[in-house]
Amino acid sequence: MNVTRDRLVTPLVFVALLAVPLLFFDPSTTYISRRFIRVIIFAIFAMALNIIFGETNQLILFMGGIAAVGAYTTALLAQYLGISPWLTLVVGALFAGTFGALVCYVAARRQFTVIVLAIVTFAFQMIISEVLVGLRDITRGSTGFPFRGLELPAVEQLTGLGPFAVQFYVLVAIFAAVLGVYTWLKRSKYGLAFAAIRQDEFAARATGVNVIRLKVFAGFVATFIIGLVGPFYGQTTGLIIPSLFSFNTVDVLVLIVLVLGGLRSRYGPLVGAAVVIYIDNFLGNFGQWRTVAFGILLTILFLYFRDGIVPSLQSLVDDREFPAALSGALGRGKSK
Amino acid sequence: MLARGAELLVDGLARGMILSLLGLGITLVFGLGGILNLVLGVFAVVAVIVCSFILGVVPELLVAGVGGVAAVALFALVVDRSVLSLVYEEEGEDRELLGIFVTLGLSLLFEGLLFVFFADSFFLESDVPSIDLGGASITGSSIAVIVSASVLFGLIYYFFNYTYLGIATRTVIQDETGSILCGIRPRRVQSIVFVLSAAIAGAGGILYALDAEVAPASAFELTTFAIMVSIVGGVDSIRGTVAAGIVLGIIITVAGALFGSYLSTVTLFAAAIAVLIYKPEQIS
Amino acid sequence: MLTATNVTKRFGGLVAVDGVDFSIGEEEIVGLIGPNGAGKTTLFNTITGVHPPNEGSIDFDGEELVGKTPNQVAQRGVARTFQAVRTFNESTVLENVLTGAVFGNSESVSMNEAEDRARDALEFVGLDGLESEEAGSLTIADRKQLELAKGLSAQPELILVDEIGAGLTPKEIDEITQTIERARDERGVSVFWIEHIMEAIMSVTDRIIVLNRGEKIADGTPEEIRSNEAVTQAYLGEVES
Amino acid sequence: MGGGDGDGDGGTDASGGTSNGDGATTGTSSGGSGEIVVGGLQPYTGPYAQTTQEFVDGFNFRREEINANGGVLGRDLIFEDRDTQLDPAEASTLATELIEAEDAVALTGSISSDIGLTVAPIAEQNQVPHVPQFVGSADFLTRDSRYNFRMGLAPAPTNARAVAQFIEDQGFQSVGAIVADYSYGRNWEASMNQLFPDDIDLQMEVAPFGESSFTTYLRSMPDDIELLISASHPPGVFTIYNQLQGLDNVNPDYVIGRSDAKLSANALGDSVTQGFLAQTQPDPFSDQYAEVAQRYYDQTGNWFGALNAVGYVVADLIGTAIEDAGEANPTAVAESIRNVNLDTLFASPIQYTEWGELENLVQLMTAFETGAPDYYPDGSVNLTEQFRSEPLPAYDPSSDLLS
Amino acid sequence: MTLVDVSGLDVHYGDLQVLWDISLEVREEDSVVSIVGPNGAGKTTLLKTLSGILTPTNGSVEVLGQDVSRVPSDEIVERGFVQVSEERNLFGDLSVEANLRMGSFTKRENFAENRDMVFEMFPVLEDRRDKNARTLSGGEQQMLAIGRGLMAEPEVLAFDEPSNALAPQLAEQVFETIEEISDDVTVILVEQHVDRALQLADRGYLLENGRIETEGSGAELLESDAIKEGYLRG
Ligand SMILES: Nc1ncnc2c1ncn2[C@@H]1O[C@H](COP(=O)(O)OP(=O)(O)OP(=O)(O)O)[C@@H](O)[C@H]1O
Ligand SMILES: Nc1ncnc2c1ncn2[C@@H]1O[C@H](COP(=O)(O)OP(=O)(O)OP(=O)(O)O)[C@@H](O)[C@H]1O
Ligand SMILES: [Mg+2]
Ligand SMILES: [Mg+2]
Repeated sequence: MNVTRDRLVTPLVFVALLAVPLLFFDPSTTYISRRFIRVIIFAIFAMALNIIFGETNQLILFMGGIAAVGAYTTALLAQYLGISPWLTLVVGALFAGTFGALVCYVAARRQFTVIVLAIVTFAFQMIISEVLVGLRDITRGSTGFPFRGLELPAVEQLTGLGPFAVQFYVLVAIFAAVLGVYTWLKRSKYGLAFAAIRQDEFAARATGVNVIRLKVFAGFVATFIIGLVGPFYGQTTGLIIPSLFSFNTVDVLVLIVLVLGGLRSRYGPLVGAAVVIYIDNFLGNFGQWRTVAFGILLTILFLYFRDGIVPSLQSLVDDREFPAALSGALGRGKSK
Repeated sequence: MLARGAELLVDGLARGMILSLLGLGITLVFGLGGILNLVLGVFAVVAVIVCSFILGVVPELLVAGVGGVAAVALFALVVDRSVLSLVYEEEGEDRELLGIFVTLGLSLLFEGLLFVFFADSFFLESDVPSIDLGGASITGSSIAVIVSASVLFGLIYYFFNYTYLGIATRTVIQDETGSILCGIRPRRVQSIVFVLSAAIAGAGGILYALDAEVAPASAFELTTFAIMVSIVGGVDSIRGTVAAGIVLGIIITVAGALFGSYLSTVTLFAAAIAVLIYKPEQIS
Repeated sequence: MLTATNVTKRFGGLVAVDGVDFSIGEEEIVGLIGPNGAGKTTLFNTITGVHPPNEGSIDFDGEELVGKTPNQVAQRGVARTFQAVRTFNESTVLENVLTGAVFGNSESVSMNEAEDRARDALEFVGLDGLESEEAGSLTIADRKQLELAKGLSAQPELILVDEIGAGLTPKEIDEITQTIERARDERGVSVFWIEHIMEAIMSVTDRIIVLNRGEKIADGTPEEIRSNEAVTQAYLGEVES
Repeated sequence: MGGGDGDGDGGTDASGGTSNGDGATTGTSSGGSGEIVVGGLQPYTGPYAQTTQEFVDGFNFRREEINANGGVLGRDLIFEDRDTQLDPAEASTLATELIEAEDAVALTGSISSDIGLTVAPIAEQNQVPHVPQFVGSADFLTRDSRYNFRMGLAPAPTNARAVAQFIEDQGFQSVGAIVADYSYGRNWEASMNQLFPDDIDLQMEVAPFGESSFTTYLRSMPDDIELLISASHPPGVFTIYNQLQGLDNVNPDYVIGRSDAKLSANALGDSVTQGFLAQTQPDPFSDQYAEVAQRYYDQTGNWFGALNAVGYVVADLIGTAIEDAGEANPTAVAESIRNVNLDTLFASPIQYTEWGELENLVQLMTAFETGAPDYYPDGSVNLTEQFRSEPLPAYDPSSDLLS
Repeated sequence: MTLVDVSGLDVHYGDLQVLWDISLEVREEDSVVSIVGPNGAGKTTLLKTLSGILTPTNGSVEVLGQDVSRVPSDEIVERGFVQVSEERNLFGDLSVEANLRMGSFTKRENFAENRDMVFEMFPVLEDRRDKNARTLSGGEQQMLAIGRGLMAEPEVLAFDEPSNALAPQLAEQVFETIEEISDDVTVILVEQHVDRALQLADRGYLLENGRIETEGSGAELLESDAIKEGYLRG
C-alpha cells in the first residue's frame, strides 16, 4: 500500500462526506438525503462483508437477516422496556454478532467450504424472513411497524441540522470507526493471519494460526457491524419490515457493491456503494425494464470489471502504464 | 387415516421428484463444472411457457413437453456458448464466484424479460385420470410426475454411469487437464452438461406446472429449492440429489399437513441446515 | 524429546499407521522412509494434530500432543513442511516467514521482533534479498527453502520435513540437506525427515525409522538400515545400497 | 415522512402548482405548469407483474383519451411509473420520491396489503391522494384517513358480505374456504365467521401465503361441498382451482376466485368454464363497459378485462377529480375525490365515505362459458352474470367486525 | 519420418518467458528421447506445449505432421501423441477400470483388448480394478497413469518425471516398464534421474533456463562434462 497516498486520500474522503449534508440535504427533497444515507449504510455493510469474506474467505448470505436481527431486537426491546432504542442498539448488535459468530464457529469446526457456508447462511436468511413474517404477534408480520427512534433531537436543536443530516453524521462516524478497525486489522498480526487463512487454511493451521478463533472473530466483527447498522437502515425508511431485509434487497446489493468497489480495498465499499446506489436509482426511470437493465449491467460489470473500481484505479495510478492497467481493469487476468 | 397418510406420501413423493429434477440441474453444472447456475429457475419457467404455447397448436402434452425441453436446451446452448465461455476461462474458486455473479446477472435479465413479455400464469394439464388405491385417491398429476420422473432418473443414471460421454463428464470435474490428456474436450463436455441440466430443469418445470401455477416469479423460488436440494444431496452426487429431493419433498408435504402454516418452509430450510451441519464432509 | 507410543491411525477399514513406537532426541536428525503409502505422511499428521491417532500417545517434552489442534502443536514448538509445497503464494516471501514467526510460537512476539526473526531465518536458508518477491514467483527449490525458513522462524524445537527433496536436482538436494544439517548444528533443532532419496537421507541422519504398511519394521543407524534384510525387501530393492 | 427533515416546517409537501426552486437537485421534475404527474407504484417484477401490466394498459388507455381531448385543466396527464418489485420498503421509498422529485399529484398502482399499508401513511403525511389498484386489507383505512382511497379490491368484510348474499341466494349448505396466512386472508376468515349464514357448514383451511401445493388442504374439504372460496387466498387462486381439477372426490359447483376474469381465463384455459367465478366490481355487462371495450379492441386488438377497467377507472377518477378541483393541487384533488359521484365502469357509481371507503358498492359474480364477448370476437370464453349483489355498506374501520 | 518437430519455440506465462528458441525433433526410429535439466528449466512447459495445453508465442510445433496450435488439444491425443503428466492427472473418484476406459476415449473400439494388455503388464491393477484411483498407493497410481496413456494406442508417449516421489524399488520398476514399451512406442522421457534417463535414451537434450544447452546420443551426454558436473553424483 502506498502510505503517502493514503494519508492524502483519507482526509479528502472524510471532508467530502462531511460536506454532503450541507450541500445536498434539503427538507423538501428527503429522498435525496435518503439516497446518501443509503450509500453510507451499504458502504458499511460492504465493509463488514469485506472483513468476513474479503479477509477470511467466509461468504455469508444472510446479511439482510443479520441486519434484521439487529433492527428487530433493537426496536422491539426498546418498545418492550419502554426505553430509547439508542440504549438497546448495542444489545441488538451483540445479539446479531453472537449469532453470526456461532454460525461461523460451526462452519469453521466442520470445515465448510465457501459455497457450503454461503448456502447455509442463505437458508438462515430464508428462515429469518419466514419467522419475522410468521411471528405476526410480536413482529407485526409482513407489514412491519414504523420506526424512527434513532433520532437525536437535542443535537438537531443544538446544531440546527435536520434529522437526516444528524443520522448521516452518525453513520459517517460508524463508517470511520469500521474503517479504522479494518485498517488496523490489516496492518496488524491479524492481517498476516487472514492472508494465510485465505490462501491455504491447512498450511495456516500448521503454521500455528488459530484458524477457528480468527474466523469466528472476523464473523463476530462483521455481523456485529451489520447488526448495529440494521436499525439505522430501518430508520431511513421509517419502517422496520421484513422486505427491507430480504436477500434480494440487502445481500445481492452488498455483494455487488463489494465486488464492484473492490474486494479487500479500503475505500472500495464506499465507491461501490455510491456507484451501485446511483445506478439503482437511475434505473428506476426504466419502469418495467428496470430489472432487465439491472441484469444486463450486472453481467457486464462482473465479466469485465470484476477486479473492482478502486483496485483498478489504484493500479492505474501506481504504475502509470496505461495499457497494462487498462487490461487489468478489463480484468481478464486474475487479480494479484 | 391410513389412506390419508398414503395420499400424503404420494403427494410428497411426486413433489420430491420434481425437486430432485430441479436439484439435478444444479448438481450437474455445479458439481461438474463449478458454476452455481442461478439461471436454472428461468430455464424451468421458459420450458413451461414454450410447452404451453405449443399446446395451443398441438394439443398433446408429451409432444409439447419435448418441444419445451428442446427449446430450453437450445436457449441454454446459446447462453453457454456466449457468456459462460468467459466464465469457464477461469479456474477453481475464481470460476465458482464469477459463476455465481454472472448467472445472478443473467437471471435478473431473463426474469425481467419474462416479466415484461410473459407475465401470465401458466398451467399444464396431464390428462392422466386420478386413481383410487385402497381408499387413497392418487391424483393424475402425481402419477404423471412419478412415472415421467422415474424414467428420467433412469436415463440420467444410465448416461452418467454407462456411457463414455457420461463418464467423461465426471473426468472433467475431477481433473480437467487429465481429461484433455485422454482426448476429451472439457469445454464441449461442459456445454453438453449445461444443456442437459437445463433440459432436466425444463422437464422439472413442466412437471411442476402440472400441479401448480408457474409464472416468471416462480423462477427465483424454483432456483432456491433446487440449490437447497442439490446441496443437501451433496452437490456432486447424482444419487444424493435424487434422494435429497424426495426426502425434502415428503418433509414439506407432511410438515405442511401437520403444521399447516409457514412452519413448513421453515422446516425445509431447517432440515437443509441440519443435514449440512451433520455431514458437510461429503460436500466439496 | 518426542516419544510416541503405540500410535495407530485408521481410515475406515485401512490401518494407515499401526501401533508405531518411536522417539526423537534433542538435536537429532531422524529419517523416516518406507514404500509409497506406508503411512509416513499420516504419521506426521498424527503428530501435528491433523489426523489425531485412534490409539496411542505422543509425548513432547512432557506434554501430550494427542488431542491438540494443529495450531496448538505448532505453537508448542513443532514446525513442519509439506510433501507438496504449501507456501502462501500470493503473499511476499517475507510475509510467509513472518506468519511463522508470529504464530508458530506460544510466546507473544511483537511485530518488530518477529520481523527480525523472519529476516534471520531467510538469511539462514539463503533467501535474503528476495523478501519482497511474491512467493509464487519462486522456483520449486526456493519455495522448499522458504517453507523451511517459515518453520525455522518460529524457533521450533522440532521440525517435520516431508519429502523436501522430491523433484529437486542433486545439487539442490545437497543444498537443502546442508540447510537441514545446519539447522540442527547452529539452531539446535531436531529434525524428523521423510525422504525417498537415499543419498540425501543416508548422509546426514543419525537414525532412520522404516515403515511398511503402517508398521515400523526397522529403526537404527543408516548403516544398520542399509544392511537390514527386511528393509531391502520391502523398500530398497536390489538397486542402490 | 414524519421523521423526515420536512417535519420542522410543516407544509413543504410537493404540490403540483408551485415549483420548489430546487429543480437543480431534483432534476427531472416536470410538475410545474406544463404537465400533471400521476405516480405509479407498479409491481412490474414479482407475482403481480401481469396484474399490474393490465392495470397500466387500462390506465394509459384512458389517460391518452383524456389528453387527446385536451387534457385536464388544459394540461397533459403524465404517468411516472416505477417498479416496486412488490417490495413494501422499496415502494415507500419510491412513493416519497415520486412526491418530492416528480411532484406527483396522486399515487396509484399499489397492489397487496403490505404495500398499501406502508404507502398509506406516506400519502397521509404528504397529503397526496393514494388510489391503489388492489389493496384489500381492512387496516388500509382508518376513520382518520383522508388521502387514501379504496379502489379495485374491496376490504374482506365487504367481499364476504357479497358472498354471503350469494350463498343465501343459491341456498348453499356446504361451503369451504382456503385462507392465506396474512392480514387480508385473516380478515376474510373473521368476516366469513361473522357474516355467513349460521346454518351452513363452513370448512376453512389456513395455508401459508406462498403455498404452491393445496392438495392436502383440498382433501380435507367435505365431499358434498357446493361452494369453495379461494378469493381469501389471492396468490393461490389459480393453483387451488387447478389442483382441484385433479381431485375427483372434492367437487364444488362454484369456486370464487380473484376478480380478474380475463387473467383467469388465460391462466386456466377451458377449465375455467367449470364453475370458476370472478368476483368483480367493474360491470362487464353494462353498455358503457361494452362501448369502452370496443374502442379498446379497435385500438389494441385486445380483450378489455376487469383489470384494464380498474386502470381505466382510476385514470377517469383522477382526471375528474382534478377538473372538479380546478387545480392540480394534491390536497384539493383528494378533497374532490372524496366528494365525487362518478358513474364509470363499476357496477355502481363511485362514491367515497369520509375516510375513503367505497360506498354502496355493487359486486358481480361472473361465470364463464364458451364463446366470445361481443367486444372481443377473438376470444374463446365469454362472461356470464351469475349473481349481482345488493349495494354493500361501506366497511367502518371502527366497527368490531374483525376483532 | 519425424514424429515431433519443434523449431524456434518461445513460450510465455503471461509476461514471463520460460522457453527460448527451442528446436528439437523426435524421429520414428527413436525408441527413447530423454530431456533432462534442473528444476524450473521448462521441461514440463515444453511437454505441455507439445500436447497443445499451452500455446507458444513464437516458433512452430508439429506433432505427427500437424501444427498443434491449429488443433484442439484433444485432437492431438486422437492423432497418437499422449502424455503421462507430472501430476498424473488421474480421476481420483473413478475406479481403476473407468480411468482406463477414459484413456480409450479416442479408441473406444479396442477398449477391452487394450485393457487386458494393461492388466497383463501391471497385474496389481487388475486386482484393484474396482477401487477408486484415489485409494491407490503412489506407485500404483503411476502404473495406472502409464496404463491409461497406453489405452489411447499412442505413437508417441511422453513421460514427465515418472519416477517422482516413488520409492526406489518402484522407480526402478517404472524404468523397466518404459524400456519394455519403448519397443512399440516412441517415448519422450523427462527425468530427474538423469543417469537412468540417459542410459535408456537413443538421444538426449539438456535443457537449462529454458534453452537447449547440449544435445546428443544418450551415451555422449552421459560422458559430457555438463551432465557429469551438474547432474551426476561423485
Ligand atoms: N485422509 C485420508 N483418508 C483416507 N485414507 C488416507 C488418508 N490419508 C492417507 N490415507 C491412506 O493412508 C495410507 C498411507 O498414506 P500416507 O500418505 O501416509 O503414505 P506415505 O507413506 O506418506 O506415502 P508416500 O511416500 O507416497 O507419500 C495410504 O493408503 C493412503 O491412501
Ligand atoms: N502456471 C505458471 N505460471 C507462471 N509461471 C510458471 C507456471 N508454471 C511454471 N512456471 C514457471 O516456468 C518455469 C518453468 O517451469 P516448468 O514447470 O516447465 O519446469 P520443469 O523443468 O518442469 O521443472 P521441474 O523439474 O520442477 O518439474 C519455472 O520458472 C516456473 O516457475
Ligand atoms: Mg507422503
Ligand atoms: Mg516439471
